Amino acid sequence: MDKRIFIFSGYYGSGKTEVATNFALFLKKGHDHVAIADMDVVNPYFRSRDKEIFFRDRGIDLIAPPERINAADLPTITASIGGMIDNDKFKVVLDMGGDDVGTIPLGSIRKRIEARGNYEMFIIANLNRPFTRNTEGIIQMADLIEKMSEIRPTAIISNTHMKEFTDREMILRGAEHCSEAARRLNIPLAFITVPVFLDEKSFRETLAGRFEGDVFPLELFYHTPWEKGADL
Amino acid sequence: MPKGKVVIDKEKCKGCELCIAACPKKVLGLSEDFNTKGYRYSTPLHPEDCIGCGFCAMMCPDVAIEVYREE
Amino acid sequence: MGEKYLMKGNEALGEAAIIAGCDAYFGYPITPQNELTAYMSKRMLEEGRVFVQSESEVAAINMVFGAAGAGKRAMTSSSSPGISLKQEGISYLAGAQLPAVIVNVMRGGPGLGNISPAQGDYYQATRGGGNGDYRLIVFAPNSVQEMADDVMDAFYLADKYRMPSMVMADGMLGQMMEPVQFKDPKSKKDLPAKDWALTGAKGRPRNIVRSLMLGGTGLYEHNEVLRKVYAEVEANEIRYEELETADADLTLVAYGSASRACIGAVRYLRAAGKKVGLIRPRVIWPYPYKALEKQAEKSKKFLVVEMNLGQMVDDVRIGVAGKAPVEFFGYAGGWIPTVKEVVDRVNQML
Amino acid sequence: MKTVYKKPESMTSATTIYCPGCHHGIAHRLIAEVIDELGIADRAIGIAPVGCAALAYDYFNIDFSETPHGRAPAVATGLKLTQPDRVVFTYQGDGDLASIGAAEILHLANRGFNITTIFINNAIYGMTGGQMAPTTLEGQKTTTTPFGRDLQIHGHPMKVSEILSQTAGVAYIARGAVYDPKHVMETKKMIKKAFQNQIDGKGFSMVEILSTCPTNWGLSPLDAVEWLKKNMEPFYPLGVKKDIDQEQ
Repeated sequence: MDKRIFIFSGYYGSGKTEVATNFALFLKKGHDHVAIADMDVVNPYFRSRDKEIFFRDRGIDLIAPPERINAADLPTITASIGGMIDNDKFKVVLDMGGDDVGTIPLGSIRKRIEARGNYEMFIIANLNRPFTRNTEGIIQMADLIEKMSEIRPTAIISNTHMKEFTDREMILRGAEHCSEAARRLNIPLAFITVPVFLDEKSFRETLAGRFEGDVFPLELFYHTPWEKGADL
Repeated sequence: MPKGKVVIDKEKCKGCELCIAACPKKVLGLSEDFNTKGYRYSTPLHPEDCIGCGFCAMMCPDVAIEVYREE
Repeated sequence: MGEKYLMKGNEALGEAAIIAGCDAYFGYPITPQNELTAYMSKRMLEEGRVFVQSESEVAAINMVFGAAGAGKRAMTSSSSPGISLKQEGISYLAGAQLPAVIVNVMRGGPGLGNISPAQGDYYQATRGGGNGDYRLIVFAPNSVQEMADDVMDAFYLADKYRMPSMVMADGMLGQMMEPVQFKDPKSKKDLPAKDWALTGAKGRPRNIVRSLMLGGTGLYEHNEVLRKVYAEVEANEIRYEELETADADLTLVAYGSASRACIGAVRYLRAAGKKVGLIRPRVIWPYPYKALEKQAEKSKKFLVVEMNLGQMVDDVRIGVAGKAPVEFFGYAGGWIPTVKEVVDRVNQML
Repeated sequence: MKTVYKKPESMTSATTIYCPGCHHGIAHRLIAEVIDELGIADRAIGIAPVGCAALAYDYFNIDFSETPHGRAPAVATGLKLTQPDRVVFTYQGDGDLASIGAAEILHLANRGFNITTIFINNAIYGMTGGQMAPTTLEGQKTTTTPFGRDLQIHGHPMKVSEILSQTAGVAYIARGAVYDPKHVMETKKMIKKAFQNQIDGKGFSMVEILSTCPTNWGLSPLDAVEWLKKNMEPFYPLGVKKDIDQEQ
C-alpha cells in the first residue's frame, strides 16, 4: 500500500464506511499519521463522523463536521480535507457517499488529488444489494461513478455480505463476480473482505490462488443500539 | 329579419337582468309577478321583436333560457 | 418468496410498494426517509409508473388524493414534520373514503427537531392528526422485513376498507440494513371493485369524489358509514405478537425500534430465570386492548418502553384497565433503548 | 324552428347556489359547451376545490373531484399522470389559486403537465364573505380592507396570468371576461383552445376569467359589470398572455 490517498466509493449500502474504517485501522499499523474523512453527504446515520471517540482512541484523525451538528440535517464536508490531501505526512482515507451521486463532493478536491497522483479509487461491491446482483451491475456502477466523479476507478473490493448471516458460499460468489468485473474493467481486484467471525485464516487458504485479491479481515464496528447493548 | 323565440324557465331565473341588458332588440324585461323562489324573473315583454340572436342565453348564468329561430 | 437481499428499511419500503402494484408515488425530500424517494425515482420510472418529486409535502399528499381518486394505488412518504404538513390531505382522503398508503419514517420533534429516530408521532397517527373523526390503519414494523411486509398489507387493507393506511417506522429502521425477502403480492380478486373511481363517465352515471356533505343529515350519515367501517377494522385487523407472556410476572409493551431492545431484554432476563414477557403491537390502530386486558389477569406489572415522553402508554392503561400498575420508560429526541437499559429498568421493578 | 341555444348536455339541470348575476354560472356553461363540442364528456374529469364553486360537481354531468383549498393542481396531477388519456381540468377562484394554492399552480404551470385550469378572478373572497383576495384592487374595500386596499399594508394585486406566462412549461394562458356576448364568445374560444391543447398534448393551459361578485361588491349585477369594466379591466388587461402556437 504505497499509495497515499484511498477513496472508497461504490453502490449505496455496499459497506463503504465499514471497509474504510477497517482500512484506516489497517493503515495505522504501519503509519503514524492516518486520517479518515467523512465525505458522505447522503447518509444521515451509520457514518464515520459519529465515531469521533473511536478514531481518537485509535490515533486516527477524523475529518468531519463538528459533532454538534450531527443530528441536524446538515450533511456537510469540512475544509480541512484539502490540507490533508496536500500533506505528504498523512495517509488519507476518503469515505464517500453512495452511488455515483455520492462522489459529487469529490469534485471540489479532485484536482488536488490528481495533482498528488498517488491515489487508489476503490469500487466496493456487495452482491446482495439490489442493483449490483452480478458482474454487469458492478461494471455499470463503476462506469456511473467514473462519469460523475471524473476519476477512474483503480481497483475493486469485494464486500459481499449479509451482515451476521454471511456465509462462505456467499463470499465466494461475490469474489467470482467482482473478479470478472475487475477483469473486464481492466483493473485489479484489490481485496475480498471476510468478516472475522468466519475464521478468515482457514478461509484464506480456500481462497488462495483462486483470486488475485487478498483476503481482508473485516471487523464490524457499526451497529444498531440494541446490538450494542447485547454485551451486558 | 329572421324571427326568433325565447323560452325562459322562470323557476331557474334569478332575475339578474344580464339577459335584459344583452338583448339588442329590447325584447326582455322583468315580470310583474314572482317565481316560487321570490324572484321577479326575466320574460319576453316584446316577443314579436325577437330575432333569435341568442345573446340573452349567452349571458344567462343559470342556463334558464332556450332560443329558437325560424329557418 | 423471492431471493434474499440486503437492504435498507427505506429501500425495502419502496421495493415492496412496487411489488404491491403501487401505480404512483409522490414525495418531497426529508431526512431520514430520502432513500425511499430516491429509490422510487429510479424504480418507478423503470417500471413505467408515475413518480413526481412534488413542490411540498402538501402537494404530495394531494397528488396522492388525485391518483387514489383515479382508483390507482398511490403512496407518499415523509418524516415527522412532513407528515404534519400532510395531515390536511390525510383527513380529506379519510373523508372521501380514498385508499392510499402513507409512510412515516419518524424523527425527533417537536418542530424541526432533529434527524434522530423517535416515536413521537404515535398520537398523531392513531388519533388522527387532521380534523374530524377518522382513523388510519397504522402498521408498526420493527425490522426491514416487516417494513416490506407491512407496505404490501397496507395497500391491501386500504383497498379493502376504502381508507388510508400508514406504515409508521422510525429513522433507525429506515436507515439500517437487514436481509429481506419479498412476498408475492396478495391477489386483488377479493377486493371490492373501485366503481367509485374518477375515470371519465363513459357508459355510467358520473362519479364524484368528495368529503363535503351538505344538506340535512348528509354528513351525519356519512360519518355513520365511517363508524361502521372502523368498527369492522377493529373487529378484523388487530395484530400483535407475544413473547414469553404465558407466565410473565412483568410484561413489557413496545413497538418498532424500541421493541428490538425489549426482545433482547426478555431473552436475557429469561436466561437469568426471570419471568418477563413482551406484547408487541404490530398494528397500533386498531389497538390490541383485549390482549392487554387478558395479560393483566396474570401479569403483576407492565412496563411500556417508547422513544417518546409516553404516548402508547395511554393505550396500555386503557387495555390493562387498572388491573395492574403500568410504568413508563422512555426519552425523546435521539434515544433508542439498549438491551442493558431495559434490563436495568426491569430489574428495578422486579 | 331551429334551436339557437339550449342547455349543454354536460350540465345537469340543477339550479346553482350562486347569487343572481354571478359569472360563475356563465363560466360553468362555457366549459360544458366546450366539453360537448369536443365530445369529451365521457373522459373529462373536473376538479373544484374550496370556494363558491366547491359544489360545481352538482352542475356538471361528468366525473368530478373535490379537493382541499388550493390543492386542485396537485390533485389534477395525480389524476392526469395515472390516466394520461383523460381530460383533466381544475376550476379555481382567486383566493384558492393565487393565495393558498400559489405554490401548487406555479409548479403545475412550470412543469407544463398537460392539464387545463379555469381561473375565476373576481378580486374578492366570495364564499367566506368578501375578504381581500390577492387580486383585490388598490383602494378596493373588502371586509378585511375596510379603508380600501393599501399597497403599503396589503401589498399589490397579483397579476397571476402574467406571472405564470413567464414559466417555461406553459402552452397557453389567456385572460377573458364574460360580461357581454362578445366577450362570452371570445372567452369560450379561449376555453376551447385550453382544452384542445390538452387533447393535443401541448402542455399546461389556463384561462383567467374576470368575473363579478355582485353580492360582495355590494352592487346590482348590471352595476357590477360596469365596475368590472371600469376598474378590473384596466389593471388586468384581456387577451392572450402566452401561446406557444403563436411563438412558433
